[in-house]
Amino acid sequence: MTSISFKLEVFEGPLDLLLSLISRHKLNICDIEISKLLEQYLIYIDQAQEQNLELAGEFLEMAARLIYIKTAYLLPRPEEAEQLKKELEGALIEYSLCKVAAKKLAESFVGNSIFVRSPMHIKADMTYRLVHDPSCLAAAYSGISRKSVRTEMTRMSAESKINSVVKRRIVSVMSKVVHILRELYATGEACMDTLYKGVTDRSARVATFLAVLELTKSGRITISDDNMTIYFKGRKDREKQWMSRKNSAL
Amino acid sequence: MDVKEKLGAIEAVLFASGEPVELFRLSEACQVDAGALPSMIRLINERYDDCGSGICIKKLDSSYQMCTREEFAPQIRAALETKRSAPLSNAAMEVLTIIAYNQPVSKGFVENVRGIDSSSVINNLLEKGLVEEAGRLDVPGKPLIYRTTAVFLRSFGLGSVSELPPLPGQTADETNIEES
Amino acid sequence: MDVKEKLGAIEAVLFASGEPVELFRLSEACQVDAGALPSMIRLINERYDDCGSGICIKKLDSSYQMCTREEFAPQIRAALETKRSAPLSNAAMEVLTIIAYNQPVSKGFVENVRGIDSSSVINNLLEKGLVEEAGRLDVPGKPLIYRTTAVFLRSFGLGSVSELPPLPGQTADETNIEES
Repeated sequence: MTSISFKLEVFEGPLDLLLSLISRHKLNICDIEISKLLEQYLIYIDQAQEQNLELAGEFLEMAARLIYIKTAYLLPRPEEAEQLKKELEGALIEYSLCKVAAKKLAESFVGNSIFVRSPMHIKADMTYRLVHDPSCLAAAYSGISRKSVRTEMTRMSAESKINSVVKRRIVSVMSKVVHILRELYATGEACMDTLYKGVTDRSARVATFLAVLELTKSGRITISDDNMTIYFKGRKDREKQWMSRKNSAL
Repeated sequence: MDVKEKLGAIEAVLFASGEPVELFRLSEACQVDAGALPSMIRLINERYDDCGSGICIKKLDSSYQMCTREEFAPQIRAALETKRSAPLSNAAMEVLTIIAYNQPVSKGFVENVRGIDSSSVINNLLEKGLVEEAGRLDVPGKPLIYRTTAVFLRSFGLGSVSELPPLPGQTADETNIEES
Repeated sequence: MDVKEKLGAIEAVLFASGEPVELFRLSEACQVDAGALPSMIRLINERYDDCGSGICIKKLDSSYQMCTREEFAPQIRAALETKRSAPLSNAAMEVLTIIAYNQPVSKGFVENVRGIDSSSVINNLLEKGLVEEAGRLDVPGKPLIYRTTAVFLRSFGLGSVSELPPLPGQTADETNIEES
């Protein structure tokens, strides 16, 4: 792996990244070349991972979405693919509109140049004096998730003391690539299902999926016709041969 | 800056700070000679007097403070009173019920249940006298806990918190469904 | 009270409140007819303009708030020894824009447009007072919905959300969107 010295641009989200790729590669936002976009997208994701850039799970989900659209185009009836592509294009157009509007709005920001004063301290009786029917109390509770109330109650009684900030775990594709290869070094082949065994985390599953695709692309592994087994292809000389086969297949 | 601008700057600084501002600080910030400042303040006050303004600048020791004129105290009080009789917002109502049905609870409890920062809502309920502090929770950080008050009971026609209306869907069956 | 006194009372109430005061509250407290209030505020603002005052009264939706004039920001910062606060981040501007143009909206709506989790950005905007809760949506899960506030209007020099700049591409064709 070559070390990269430049600093990767950071994006607000997968849509932001896609828009940047679209403008950089002069793609038509109203009729995107999915293959090209996917290729560039994965390159960015890989570079980000190589630089240990923390990417939100949504970036991997978008990769999976793009791959899915691309795969759907291989089916005999690509209507679904067309539909999915249209949805993605719609989302991109909407988001690009939002970015333009946000930029425009930001120009008129005067929030840090106008000052207001805090209210004068005046001693006054502020006691509430309206009267309501008690039933509106139960009604106001309807928006509250009982589940979160119970969770909080349990948490309190268990005296779990730290206000933990739940953070979504992000699993890198590279770590899964290493994991799969390690598995294959020993036996030369592995059952596809075993790769996902015990992997319940969504991010980890997506990463595993992407890792298999990544390894297939680089010709390190092949997949059996029934998609059940993967084989290790250690020899680099077969890589080119395989690549050309893959390209003609697509 | 000409004199007019300097007067404007003095006003703006005194308005924004709220508290008394030391003469030297005011003169430095507005680039006005400290010796000239008192006469400039006098100019502003004369202008206020001429038009019967509701505000004026007072000298306290070596500081200046912008305040309201005493004769308008009744109107200021009346404005506060109108605020007092405003009905509770949806958010206030929701926080109030969370406290009522689970009391005593901490702010953290309310916020975790609602999934949103609720400090200002709780402060508002405290100001209205609908909830009050009920000590601190014995966990790290010792958060304050809150309970409802007599004002709360009166506002909702309740004799005690045990008379709170039952929550819809509180039967055993429904809780099971929810969990599944 | 004659007009001069009423003008003084309006000034005093707005000064003392600090926060935006709703038109009806102001008219009630100062015993001014609600219909006549806007023109009285205009009178006060004209007087401020004439003498280059450091303060002015801004209309924010159906409320009025007294604030300093933009041009005196440097002097105020110098006096209060505050640094110029950082402008809003791109993420914050995006979320704020989505809420402003579509309000009231849920977090889910915002995240749909941006394609990424926006909880912390929304919390940040809530903390800054630029958005506020506006109840809950009546769909399963009852998500909270958000709207912009008077602070938002003041921060972007708007009198109401109807004064928001028109969305780009609403009239022009789509090729323009692409280029920007």
